[in-house]
Amino acid sequence: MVVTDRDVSADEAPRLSKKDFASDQDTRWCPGCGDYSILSQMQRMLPNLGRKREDIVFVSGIGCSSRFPYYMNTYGFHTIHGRAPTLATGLKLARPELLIFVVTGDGDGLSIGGNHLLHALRRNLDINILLFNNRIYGLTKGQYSPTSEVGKVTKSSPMGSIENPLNPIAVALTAEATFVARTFDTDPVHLSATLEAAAHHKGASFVEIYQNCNIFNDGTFRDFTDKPVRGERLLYLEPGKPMLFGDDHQRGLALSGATPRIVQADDQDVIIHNPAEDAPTVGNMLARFQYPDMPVPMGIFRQVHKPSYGDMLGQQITDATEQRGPGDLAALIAGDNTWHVD
Amino acid sequence: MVVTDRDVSADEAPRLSKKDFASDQDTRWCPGCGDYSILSQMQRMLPNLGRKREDIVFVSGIGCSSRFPYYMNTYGFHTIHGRAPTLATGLKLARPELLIFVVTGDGDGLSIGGNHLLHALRRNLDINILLFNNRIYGLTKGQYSPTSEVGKVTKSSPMGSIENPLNPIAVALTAEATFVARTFDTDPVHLSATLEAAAHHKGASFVEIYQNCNIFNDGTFRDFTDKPVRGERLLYLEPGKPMLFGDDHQRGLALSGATPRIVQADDQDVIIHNPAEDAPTVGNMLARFQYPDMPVPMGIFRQVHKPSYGDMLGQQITDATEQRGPGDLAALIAGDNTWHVD
Amino acid sequence: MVESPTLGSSAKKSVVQRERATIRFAGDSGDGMQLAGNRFTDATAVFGNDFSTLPDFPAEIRAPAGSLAGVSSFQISFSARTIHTPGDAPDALVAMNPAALKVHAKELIRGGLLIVNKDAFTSANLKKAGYTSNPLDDGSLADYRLIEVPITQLASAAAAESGVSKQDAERTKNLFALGVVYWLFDRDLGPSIAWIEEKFAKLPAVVEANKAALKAGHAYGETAELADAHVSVPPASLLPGTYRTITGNEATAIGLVAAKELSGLQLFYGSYPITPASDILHSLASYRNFGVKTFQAEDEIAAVGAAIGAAFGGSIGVTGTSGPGVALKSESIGLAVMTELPLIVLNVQRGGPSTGLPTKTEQGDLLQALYGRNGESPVCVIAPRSPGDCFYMVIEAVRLAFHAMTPVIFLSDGYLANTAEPWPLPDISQLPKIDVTFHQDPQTFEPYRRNPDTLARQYAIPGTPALQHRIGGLEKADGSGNVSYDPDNHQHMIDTRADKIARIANVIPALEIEGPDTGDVLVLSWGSTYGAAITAVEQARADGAGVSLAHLRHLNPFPANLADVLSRFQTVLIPETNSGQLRLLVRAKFLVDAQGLNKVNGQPFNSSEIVDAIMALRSTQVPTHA
Amino acid sequence: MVESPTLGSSAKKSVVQRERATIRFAGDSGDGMQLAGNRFTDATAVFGNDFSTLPDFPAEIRAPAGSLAGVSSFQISFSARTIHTPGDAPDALVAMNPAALKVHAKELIRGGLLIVNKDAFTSANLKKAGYTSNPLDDGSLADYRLIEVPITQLASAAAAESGVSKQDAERTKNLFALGVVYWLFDRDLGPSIAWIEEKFAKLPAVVEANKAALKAGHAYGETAELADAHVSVPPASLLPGTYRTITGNEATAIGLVAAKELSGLQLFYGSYPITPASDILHSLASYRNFGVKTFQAEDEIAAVGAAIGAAFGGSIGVTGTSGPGVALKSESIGLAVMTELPLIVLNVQRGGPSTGLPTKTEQGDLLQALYGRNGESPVCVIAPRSPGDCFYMVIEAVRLAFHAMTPVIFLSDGYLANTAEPWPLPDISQLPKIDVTFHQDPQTFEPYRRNPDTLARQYAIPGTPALQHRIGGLEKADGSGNVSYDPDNHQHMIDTRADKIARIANVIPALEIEGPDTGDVLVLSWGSTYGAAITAVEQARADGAGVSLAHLRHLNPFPANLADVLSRFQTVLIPETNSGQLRLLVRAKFLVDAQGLNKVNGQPFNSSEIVDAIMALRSTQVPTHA
Ligand SMILES: Cc1ncc(C[n+]2csc(CCOP(=O)(O)OP(=O)(O)O)c2C)c(N)n1
Ligand SMILES: Cc1ncc(C[n+]2csc(CCOP(=O)(O)OP(=O)(O)O)c2C)c(N)n1
Ligand code: SF4
Ligand code: SF4
Ligand SMILES: [Mg+2]
Ligand SMILES: [Mg+2]
Repeated sequence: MVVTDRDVSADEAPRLSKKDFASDQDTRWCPGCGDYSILSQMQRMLPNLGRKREDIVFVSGIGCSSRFPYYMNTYGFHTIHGRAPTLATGLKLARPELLIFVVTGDGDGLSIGGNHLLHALRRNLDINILLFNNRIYGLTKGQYSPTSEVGKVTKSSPMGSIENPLNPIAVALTAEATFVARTFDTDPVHLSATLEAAAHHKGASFVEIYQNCNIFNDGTFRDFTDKPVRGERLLYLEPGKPMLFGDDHQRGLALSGATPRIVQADDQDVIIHNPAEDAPTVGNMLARFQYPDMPVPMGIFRQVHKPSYGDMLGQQITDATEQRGPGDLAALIAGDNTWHVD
Repeated sequence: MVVTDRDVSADEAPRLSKKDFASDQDTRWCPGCGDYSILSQMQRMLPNLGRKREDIVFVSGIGCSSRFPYYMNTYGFHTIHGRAPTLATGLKLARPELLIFVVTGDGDGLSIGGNHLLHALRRNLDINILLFNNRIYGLTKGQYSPTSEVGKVTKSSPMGSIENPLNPIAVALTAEATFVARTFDTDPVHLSATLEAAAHHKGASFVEIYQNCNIFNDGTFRDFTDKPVRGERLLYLEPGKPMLFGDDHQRGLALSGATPRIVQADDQDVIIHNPAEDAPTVGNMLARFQYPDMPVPMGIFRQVHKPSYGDMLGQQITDATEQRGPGDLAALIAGDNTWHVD
Repeated sequence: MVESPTLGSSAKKSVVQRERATIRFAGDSGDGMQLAGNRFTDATAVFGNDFSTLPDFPAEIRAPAGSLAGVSSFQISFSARTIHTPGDAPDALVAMNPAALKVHAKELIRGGLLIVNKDAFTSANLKKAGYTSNPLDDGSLADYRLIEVPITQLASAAAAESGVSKQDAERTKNLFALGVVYWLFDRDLGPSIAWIEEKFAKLPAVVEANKAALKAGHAYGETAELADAHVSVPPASLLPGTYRTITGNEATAIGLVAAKELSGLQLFYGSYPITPASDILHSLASYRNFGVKTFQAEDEIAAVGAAIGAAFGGSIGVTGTSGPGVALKSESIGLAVMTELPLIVLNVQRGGPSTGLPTKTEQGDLLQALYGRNGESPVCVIAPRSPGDCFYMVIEAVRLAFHAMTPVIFLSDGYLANTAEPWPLPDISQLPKIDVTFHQDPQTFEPYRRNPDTLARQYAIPGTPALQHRIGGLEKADGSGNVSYDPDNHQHMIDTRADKIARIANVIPALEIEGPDTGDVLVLSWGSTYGAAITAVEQARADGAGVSLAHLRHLNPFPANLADVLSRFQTVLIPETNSGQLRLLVRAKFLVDAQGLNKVNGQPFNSSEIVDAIMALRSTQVPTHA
Repeated sequence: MVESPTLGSSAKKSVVQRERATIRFAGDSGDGMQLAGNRFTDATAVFGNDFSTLPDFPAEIRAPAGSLAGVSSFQISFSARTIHTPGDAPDALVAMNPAALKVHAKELIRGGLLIVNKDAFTSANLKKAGYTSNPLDDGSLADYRLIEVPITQLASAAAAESGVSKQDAERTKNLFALGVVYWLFDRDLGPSIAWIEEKFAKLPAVVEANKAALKAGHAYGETAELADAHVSVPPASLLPGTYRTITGNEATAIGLVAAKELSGLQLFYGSYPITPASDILHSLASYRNFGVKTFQAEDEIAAVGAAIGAAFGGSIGVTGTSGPGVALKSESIGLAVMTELPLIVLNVQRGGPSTGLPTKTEQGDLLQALYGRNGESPVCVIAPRSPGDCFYMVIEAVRLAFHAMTPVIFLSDGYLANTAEPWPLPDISQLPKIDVTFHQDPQTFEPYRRNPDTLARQYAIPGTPALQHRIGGLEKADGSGNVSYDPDNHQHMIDTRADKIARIANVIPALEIEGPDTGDVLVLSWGSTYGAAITAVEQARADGAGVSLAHLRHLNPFPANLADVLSRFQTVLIPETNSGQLRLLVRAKFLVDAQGLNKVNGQPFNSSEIVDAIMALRSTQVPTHA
């Protein structure tokens, strides 16, 4: 629609820059925290969307990561622990035109807030959930989280954690989120591209972001995300392309039945990455890849297009109004049966 | 151990019968409700376990299904909505020798209680979670539930539900529950065998039980569970056997890459059901099968053996006691630094 | 024992005029007593009586047929004068089976009319009800005017002709019973017949069966000469106007839609089903053509979260539930307090604690509304006093929430939710507009800058250019809204939040005294207790007591003149269906030795209980002025 | 402006004896002020003073270095006599940077000693702290005895020799400052040196660096003749015994282990991390060799659920959290009320409402503890009064929970949690055993049959033959425990649950009056306010006021003699770090016009604030007896 196009035309929404998205608040993360990089990429990416600042809202829970909204020159809501998706749900349903990001942590999003995450995703609400996974509770100073590995020694697990961790990507796929991706703090290009893809997606987007907490869980992703080893140990997923990895893209992924195996890049069995497949069988398989057994996948695991919850709700309102006419308060108040007293 | 054997020997624990497991309370479900059959099979199965009644506990949330404990002559706790797994967790950790069943509904277990279910399962707590899925809120008189299908017209969705349902088996697989199965109310033999297998499993068991609510959602599973059509429309999973279905087992399941296809029973590609596989890739695929596109799987999707949370906790206590000696209260009270005042 | 009448004698036309009658229908959950009651209510409405009803369901889940736990009842009181309660003890009881008789007979007045379905008094049913001998035969009902009718048999016979199944024919027994009662109380069958025809329009056989049973019951009453005379309660002289029947839950849902129109805002309702609040969700979900957005959340926490999110976006954000749900929402309500957002929380209270008695009524959550959160977390609390008042008070909730930028908790209860009364339709044009202005001007904007009168903070919603800001649950610096750990600011904000709620007293009506404005006893009531309290006060005054009523619809803050009102009476009596929650507040605030009349058995007050308490108080005290 | 002393003059040995001193260390979060404070505390303990400490952290998350929000402080008061508070205004302040000076200087007493790290007063840091001119130069500190020390430089120089990195060398500045203070206040370096050696045993260079800095600071004090004299506070004559330093959270954790041993039961702790309660989880998790079972749950609801499950199984089921967590647990606590299970809920209160001020202290959750649930849902509520008292009161919580089969809420707070005091070790053999008998006999068993004295129901745990039974959140028939919708039973159970809690008053100590047992003013305090209150009352009495203290450790029920105690005084003053929650309860229950002294700024009371309030009250009232 031309009219809509004009709404975001050059004179009305001047091209913004990174610093337009920085608020006047001092950032309060530890020096060296991975959160800084995510903030910076977000501020850099947003101008690409051509959206006005006032139409963007960051909603977060509680945690170091959940301080994010304070640093964005957009609308923001730093809510309570685990509940950000619920506030985002109400806000999105009330105001479908807003662009909403939910920022959450591995504790906020998968421990106390796991259920809300699951339900917001399955409803295909058109919001963008960014889960900063540092595999630790940062804000409360270092207890294990639902993504911490078995055996992890923390303040609350002095003899090691005995909990089998949750796999955030697998959770999102189970909820049949229509956009599911993973990226990490130290690859700004990949990070920013992934954020942008999520923002463009219509429907529920889920992005797991590996984020280093240099105070309480330093280096937990280092073995495969550090620059020198990345090439060999990460599998960058690219839609429509064969699944190759290695510094020279020399290796690839193939399937034996439902079991993955690593082959040479030129093996004809190398599979093509197809995030648009409705059944997330391969996605689920990829979600389980762990270093050192397998390369760790980065990128979009799944992206399919389905009507969002908000669209369907809007449609019901349209349909009802067409079928029954716009609501008539007097008729509603009167109900089906009235009588008169004179 | 011989001594342990004697503990449950004939004279001390006389063989119990079905009626020994019936409490003195009137059952309060609607006539015709599928819950009756589950109750009956449970009471019939339990004597097979050779456990004393006093060592068995049923813990439930709130819902029609959650009335279950009242009818069992065992210990029971009818808790609050969605929270049964949490009480079962504390009880099991405090009293590892008890056999604990959690009875929950699709609303209780997947709506308000979804997160507790997920976490109890991922921790591999040695409890047995039975989710009575009738795809409706029964007790509150008929609102759609998280397993209700899109378009379902209920009291709270007069124009049809717009929510993409959750898949209980997929949720359990994502939590990496070590025992995941499905059965249904109108096949007493399969039902009872599945309950028994779950009870025997050491670690977290999850059983989805399709259960008819004849008042608010009558016949929701009828199309594939009714006796005359079952043979053709259900896929009974049998460990170690080829995946065949049809009245004469004439059809089977094969894979093209990660995509399932239906073939003739004698096709050499028919796959063998292996619930012991660690990666639940095939399980996840099966979980998505829906009538009429695919036969609906019944039976054990996954069963693997891993140490339970309780065992690991017990091990830490043993290790700590060995390493540091049994706790000395006086020393604990004194701490590391004391001084004397005379 | 009263002799049961013989069938077939000719009908006499003698009629006894009465000012008021109270009937209770009781039977098994499967017997259709609520339906019978509702039909009777409609007939009564059309007839022009004032009335009030009291449905009483068993637990949420079906109890075994014929058991005591499975008994369902519906009481209606109707009158030639204005009434406020469904009556205390019924004058007439319909008992469809032994269990219903067992549970309810003891409340029937001496000499009351007792109509039983003789067919249901089988030995199996008697046993289920715990009878060792048949009460129809053993003389134990001698105090009542017993009328035994083979209802099942007669209804089946009448209905069978329409060709429905035997089972369906039997099911018409409630309509047969209703027919009998219509005859006894001189009601017109017309409205019920019309209703049947509409309801089962697609099932002509069922229409016929039900009509046949209804008429047969009526005819039976007439021909069997069931009572010495039938009773007639003349129409009431209600205020002129157009009326409808309304329950509290209906009025609440409609009131929210009205608030939407009065404010011009969107309406968002986030809820998780729970008895007895679910019907509000059901109603609102069917108003899609008004643009109402309903959201059935995954739990109560999500429901309130979504409502807060909607409020942040500039909608009327409402969440509805019952007590256990409010417990779950308490952390989130605290967030709305800190972020100073308008949020409406509907609590349709039920019997507690814990899961308690889901289908019974109670006023047990007042202190939870006030104090059920961590920290100093003041909110506005209001309560409707009658079914129809739910309409006005939910509009009031919306008004106050936006007026002061605060959560408002609306305390309805199971009794108000389900009870019905005739309700004069409001004149929409007379309803007050709800003024909401979103802040627009960047020059003057700060998220916690306040209106000097109301202390409401500026309300700027996403989408407003140049007003980007962030709010949240950490303490905020007044004005800027930045996170602040400053001790003085915290004290200031604690005081400001309290003051803001206190100032709501400036914009709510003064407390009215119903009756003389000084006297011996003041009955101070709140919420659903109004009906019983006003009835009791009027009666006690008629009996010579110097008593007045003051009824609180605003619980926090209290109306500004409450202290003055209290000071005009020797004694204050506070009837509540809890253990004394308003009483605690009044004593603490005013140091008045208020007496409590407390009933926590899942049932609303009988007005006679309040009359007795008034009389007892009166006799124990020495008045200090003439 | 005070002239800063020149380096290198010879040390004089003059010593001023003082009865009490109060020092505050303040710096950036990264400056190690908590560590310095804790070392000073140990040295003071060994020296034999009585003492009390007050750590004050910034928010949970790091603030930018040098900012006002990032300031962290630690105050210690030590004395030659028994003391109960960390002191009001400090006599000496160490300010490691401009932000610390800005935040804290205003509280230093006039003429107090002000030691600043001159090196940190760069223009960048001054700007971050919001100074427009350098306070070291502009005369604004003229009221204090200012001592400027180039701490960073001197510490770095001293530490550098050990070969640590430049950064690590700079980090020793807190130990240098500590050394200076040790010299000023005549403390021994020994305990701190031992601590350093043990703590960094694996890093010899770090040990050397820290020791060097500490000694250098001490030597600097001596050689620079920093003050006219150093101050000595002689050892206190504490009661003979063995002492340790203890914080409230430590005492709580240890007390739970003691309760385990005293009862012979298992201990289960279910918790979800939250400031300031997390340390209790951390401590208990490290007691695996005691068989303590800890469970870090997915949220607070799961944590309390697990604790209730454990209690059902016969363990001591405990859950710990802070206010927002209690809000989430409220529905579940109601379940424990209905099922009448022993459950211990620890609430380490923090600033509210909502997320509030997580690292600050407040007594804002008393009414939430009492009323924060749906329905009439009475529980027992107790509160420790000092860090060491947490040990005894948590044992008391366990005792009462099993005594009455009830949830007990234990109200600690952020101040008690983190503050340290010398604590005489209890004699284990003198601690009362906790008697718990599980019911065994099928003949006499009914799940809701009660002990006629305590009204506790029978406690039969899974595994007990022939006692299979079911409990739950629906209303239960007294005795049988079957689900019951009977109105009379509900009323009876409502009353019984209330009565059961009320009867706990029979088994708790009477309220003691500290001071004369009649008088003008009674200060009625609870929880952590004890220290400031007793100090204030003693001082006011010394100043001639007729004032006594009564301190409540049991909040529900109150001690049986509270009414009597209140009646003995003209006026009652209730100091609370909330807006008047105990006051509301006392006024409502006793109709006493109790006055409130309320402070809600995240900080504990200064005793002088309470003294002032006592004096003000005294001057406005006319005593009615001689
Ligand atoms: C209801 C409630 N429970 C607990 C807390 C304490 N808390 C704050 S953040 C947090 C976890 C933080 O971990 P994560 O979500 O992983 O965020 P991170 O700090 O690591 O970014 C917890 C337990 C709280 N604020 N509120
Ligand atoms: C906190 C709380 N919220 C809501 C309810 C109301 N409620 C009771 S059961 C139920 C859902 C029942 O559905 P399901 O779990 O599927 O069980 P079913 O009755 O179908 O067996 C609800 C919403 C409640 N009891 N408590
Ligand atoms: S604690 Fe960890 S996650 Fe939090 S700000 Fe510091 S480095 Fe980042
Ligand atoms: S409502 Fe449905 S699920 Fe509940 S008892 Fe009746 S038939 Fe069963
Ligand atoms: Mg984290
Ligand atoms: Mg269900």
